Amino acid sequence: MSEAQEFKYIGQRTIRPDGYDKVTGRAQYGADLSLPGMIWGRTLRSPHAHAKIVSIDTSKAEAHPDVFAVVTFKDFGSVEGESINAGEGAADVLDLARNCLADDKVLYHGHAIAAVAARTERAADDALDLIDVKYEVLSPVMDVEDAMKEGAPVLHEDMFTQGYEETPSTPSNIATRLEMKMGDIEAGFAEADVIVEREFRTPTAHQGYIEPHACTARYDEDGQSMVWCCTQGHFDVRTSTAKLLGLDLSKLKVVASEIGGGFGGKTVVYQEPVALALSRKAGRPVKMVMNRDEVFIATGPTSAAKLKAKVGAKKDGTITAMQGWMAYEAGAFKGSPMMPGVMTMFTPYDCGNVQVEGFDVVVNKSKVAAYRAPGAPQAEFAAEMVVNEVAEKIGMDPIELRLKNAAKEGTQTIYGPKLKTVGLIECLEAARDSDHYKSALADGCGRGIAAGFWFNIGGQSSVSINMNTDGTGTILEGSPDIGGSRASMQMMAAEVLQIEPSNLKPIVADTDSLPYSQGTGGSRVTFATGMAVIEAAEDVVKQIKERAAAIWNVTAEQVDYADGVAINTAGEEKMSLAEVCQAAEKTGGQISGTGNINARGAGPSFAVHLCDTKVDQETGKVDVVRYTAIQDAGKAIHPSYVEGQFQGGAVQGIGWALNEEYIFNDDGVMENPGFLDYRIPLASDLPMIETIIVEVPNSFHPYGVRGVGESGIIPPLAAVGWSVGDAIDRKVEELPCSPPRVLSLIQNG
Amino acid sequence: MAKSHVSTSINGEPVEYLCDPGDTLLDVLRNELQLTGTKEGCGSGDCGACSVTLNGRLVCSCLVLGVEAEGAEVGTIEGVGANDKLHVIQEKFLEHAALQCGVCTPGLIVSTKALLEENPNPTEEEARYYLAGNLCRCTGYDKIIRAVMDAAETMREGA
Amino acid sequence: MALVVFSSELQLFTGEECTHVEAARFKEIVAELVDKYESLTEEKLMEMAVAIDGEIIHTPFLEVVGEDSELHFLHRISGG
Amino acid sequence: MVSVVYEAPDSIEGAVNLLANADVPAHILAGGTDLIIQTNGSSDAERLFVDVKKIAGMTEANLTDTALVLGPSMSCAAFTECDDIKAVFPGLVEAAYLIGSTQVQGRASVGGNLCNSSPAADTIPALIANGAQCVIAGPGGERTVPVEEFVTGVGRNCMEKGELLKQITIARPAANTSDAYLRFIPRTEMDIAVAGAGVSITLDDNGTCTAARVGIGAVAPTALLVPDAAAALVGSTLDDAALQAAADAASAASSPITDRRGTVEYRRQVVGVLVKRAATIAAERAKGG
Repeated sequence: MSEAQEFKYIGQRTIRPDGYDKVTGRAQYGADLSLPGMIWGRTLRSPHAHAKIVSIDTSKAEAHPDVFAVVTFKDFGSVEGESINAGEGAADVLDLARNCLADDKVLYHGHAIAAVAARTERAADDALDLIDVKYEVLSPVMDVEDAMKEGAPVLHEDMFTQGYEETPSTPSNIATRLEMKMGDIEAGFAEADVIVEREFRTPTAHQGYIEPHACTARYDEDGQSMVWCCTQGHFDVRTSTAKLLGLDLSKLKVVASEIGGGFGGKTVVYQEPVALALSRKAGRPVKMVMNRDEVFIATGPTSAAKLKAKVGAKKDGTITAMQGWMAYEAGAFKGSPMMPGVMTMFTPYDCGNVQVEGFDVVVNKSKVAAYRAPGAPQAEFAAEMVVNEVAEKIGMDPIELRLKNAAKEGTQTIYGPKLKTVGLIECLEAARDSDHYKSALADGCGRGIAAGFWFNIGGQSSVSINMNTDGTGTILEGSPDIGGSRASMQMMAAEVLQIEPSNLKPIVADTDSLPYSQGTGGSRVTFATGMAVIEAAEDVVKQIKERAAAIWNVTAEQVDYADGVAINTAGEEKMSLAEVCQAAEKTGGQISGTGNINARGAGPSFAVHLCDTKVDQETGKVDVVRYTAIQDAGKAIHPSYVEGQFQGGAVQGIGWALNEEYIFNDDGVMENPGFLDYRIPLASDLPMIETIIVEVPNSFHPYGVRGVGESGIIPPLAAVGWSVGDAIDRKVEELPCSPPRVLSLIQNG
Repeated sequence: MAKSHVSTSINGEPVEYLCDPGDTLLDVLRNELQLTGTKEGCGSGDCGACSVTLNGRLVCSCLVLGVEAEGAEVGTIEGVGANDKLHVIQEKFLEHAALQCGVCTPGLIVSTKALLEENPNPTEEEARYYLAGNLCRCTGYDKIIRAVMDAAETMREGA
Repeated sequence: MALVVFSSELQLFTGEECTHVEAARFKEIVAELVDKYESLTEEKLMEMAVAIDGEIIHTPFLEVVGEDSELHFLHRISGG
Repeated sequence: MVSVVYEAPDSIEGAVNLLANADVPAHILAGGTDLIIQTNGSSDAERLFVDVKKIAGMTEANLTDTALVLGPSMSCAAFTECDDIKAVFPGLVEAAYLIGSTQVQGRASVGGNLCNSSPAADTIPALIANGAQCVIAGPGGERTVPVEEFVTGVGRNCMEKGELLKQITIARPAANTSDAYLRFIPRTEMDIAVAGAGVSITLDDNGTCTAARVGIGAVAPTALLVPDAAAALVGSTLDDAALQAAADAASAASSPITDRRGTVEYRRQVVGVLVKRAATIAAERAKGG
């Protein structure tokens, strides 16, 4: 791409095309579809965190007059332990099935065991009480420390730690051990004048989307089955659901409803296969909607983690060695985001001597799901806290220290390749020069700064643009729009076609209408689906030129296209896009462009955050008084929604740092499964979140887009954590900084 | 148990329905009357997605029984704005990009309308506290508060 | 010859940090590596992403690899 | 199948009759903000809801020359709009204002908060500080109980089957008296109190405290009247030493538990801090009034 592109539409703050429906209540979300003859499904969940299922007797529930069907694991048919692409990367089908409905063991409080479909939701709930499950209760293992101990109760007898030269012969709760290293870590520390080493803990936290998981499924023996659901990836829902029910992909249509938040948590299936299995048995459409407590106990949290970080530096601020250790909870089945944790931990730094070791550990909590830059916030929290302490120890400004060691183009990463063009230095400079950083800190307040790195991904996106005879068009994309991405798709297509964005209607098409598209996640949609949109729009332009050329009896190469008008360079004629579309009938049929791609070249997005907090010294309560989020967008297609991603990520991170955590009793039962006691930030908890958009273009995207959805959740943990410590003159090592923990730090050090 | 017959008014129109006396107003709105603009986020009054007005007071419809609407006036998101024109608050939410996923938006708009009817000139802090019961997980509230303050100003100018 | 650098995880199979491979396309490099290292399977390599000269490719297959290219196998990244 | 019978009587007698003669579990429905959640998860096969909001006086408040007479089911939103009451009992109105969100305020009531009898109820320490009396109607007529004796345990109170809270009355305070209520929550809103303190202070012309009442919440099975804390304040000019003594007395009187909202140590400390701060605010107000 050229350095300074001139844009007609990109970079404007247009009104989003799906906005009207959303402010009027017309938009239909997961729970908003009802079908004729529809009945309701509800799920029986385990009261125990760890138990063998001795028997399940569903006969009484089946005999209930309002009940149409009861399903258990057996209704999934034969499921084998193969790997499929099930949303957030490869997943083991058997694990997926066992998470949807437990097989011979329940592995967490809230683990689904059976489901009932009945005439009303209340009748279905009543019938759940009639299912008789006999358990042999086992001791739960609730954190990595206990789970990794010799002799700990083992969740899976067939799990042997991967990642050692010799695979152990006894099963354990450690699924995987991973080590990455480069340079000479010992020599690096030997060179250091200052070494800081600390141990950290982060809690189990939930994505906290406001819309509970919901779906309506209709099984059709003639091959017209349909699932309507709120998901980040309806093609992946189709893959998983079809697999569990033994269907061909063509026989199941999945429709992505509007989605009320996901943040990674709606990348996997929970109820969808169950609802379709119920519908198959009942012969009726089945709706399933989770209660809020089910969302907390049985879906998505992200990993609680225990981490160690050790950083050495010379007096002049040169970082000489960085070492990390982490153990991430995977929940009931293997697959925590430990790997990206290892990969991202020290990536903001250009240091040659790095070593990181990570462990993926199963515990008796619900299986973790992706959460915004999965794995990175925990690891980078530990790293950034220690880097701040290094700066403090050598008496250097923390931004200067970071600038001195900042990762840049050519920096060797621990995971292999060298970085291409990145914008960390630009973000740090913007932070240093910001009004926030230059402002004096109020009395009794503390200030924290932290950086964050996330890869971003590309992947498969499929797009069609169907032109209408009046020159308007419909953009069909396969990536569910969670945060306003339809606006960006509209703008990018408009930029290529050089017509008003409002002439293009972007829709999220169902799985019957487009080839496979990867889900919305990894900050990929504006980047990858955007590239597919551009390709599809360029395809339209190509056809516009060809049609005009045919009319003018010239070659397509002799036709130019500018400002929405085809121009005959060999003559005088001009035709607007609308005129060419109008003539399509006579020039070979309607015009439609496609862009089916597997995008590569995703550009990492670095973020730098500044946080001021005030701490009540008598109660330990923390108030965020000022906050600034700075991030490299590559190119902001729609600046308002880019800022929105920065702000949303920042506030989720603030919540994680301050008050959000799962609380379990001794039996492994979650004690705060609701918004009352799982305390996400409120409007009254926060100041305005200031934003600075840095634009260092990603050369792999035609407009320079990087993707901005995830990096913003990484820096807040350390920015807040350091700020709190600064305000009370202590070192924070454990999140969240809830009032009792902060008061105890103040009083006991 | 027989269902109860309820006569009420929703968004100014007379409505009659049958409901189980244990059903919440939210159940009735969504499942009986297909007014699905009112969302359920928690069912316990902690998220505000189901905000409606009941005789002019802002309430969570998940904490009101359907039978309690007898003779009352209920206001939902479907009644905000005219058929062909958005309410200023709705326009400002769009203009300021005050929504991402949009599932909290109907509740926030109903609440903002109630706020500005009670207090046409709120401070930022008053707006933040009034709306504290409307959880939003996407935006960090910044753009919502800007939209609310701008809507308040525009409405004052128009009044 | 292209340089292939192994992650510490892959080093468990290869016993060395890097190797040079003569091949024009990615799938042929994989074939060469599987030939060279007994315990390394095609499945194992194909489930990984690869960075060719710094550009991360999630599902490499037909990629043309330059004479002086540097290849790193890495885990596929997903996201939230 | 769970089924609910809903009745909305228009008189106290009618309500008492329904409650006294119910052969299924009977619940008084005021704002419903606790009841509807609690009964959602209940397995009672049948139950009776008696909506008391149609009864005259139940949703009104009257401040006379001698007393505040509060209809227990008046919504907190309506109650907090009463400027005359706010002028006399600012702390009580603050406590009512703190219950839940704006939405919850639209339904929740002081009486409901009291009858739900949670240890963490915000209005109870404020009612205790103000010496409120509960007028209870029942099959045998009316009786009056001081608020600190109304709640008998976690979620339990002194009302018998067939009884109904009819009024809450508070005598108008002496001159130079005011109150304050503070609670501690982790966020700024929406949480249940981790600890709460209501304090009423009467000052003489020299600024010396001549009378005080201290109520604390969320630090024992019921909200408590803490005479020792009040005694520490009386006779003082609310200097640091007196405030600290009151704080210590409140901490000593507390017997909190550790749960998802706080620990024993934390609650014990914070309740003292709140008493100190609430007493300071109440005294400021007493001076001003």
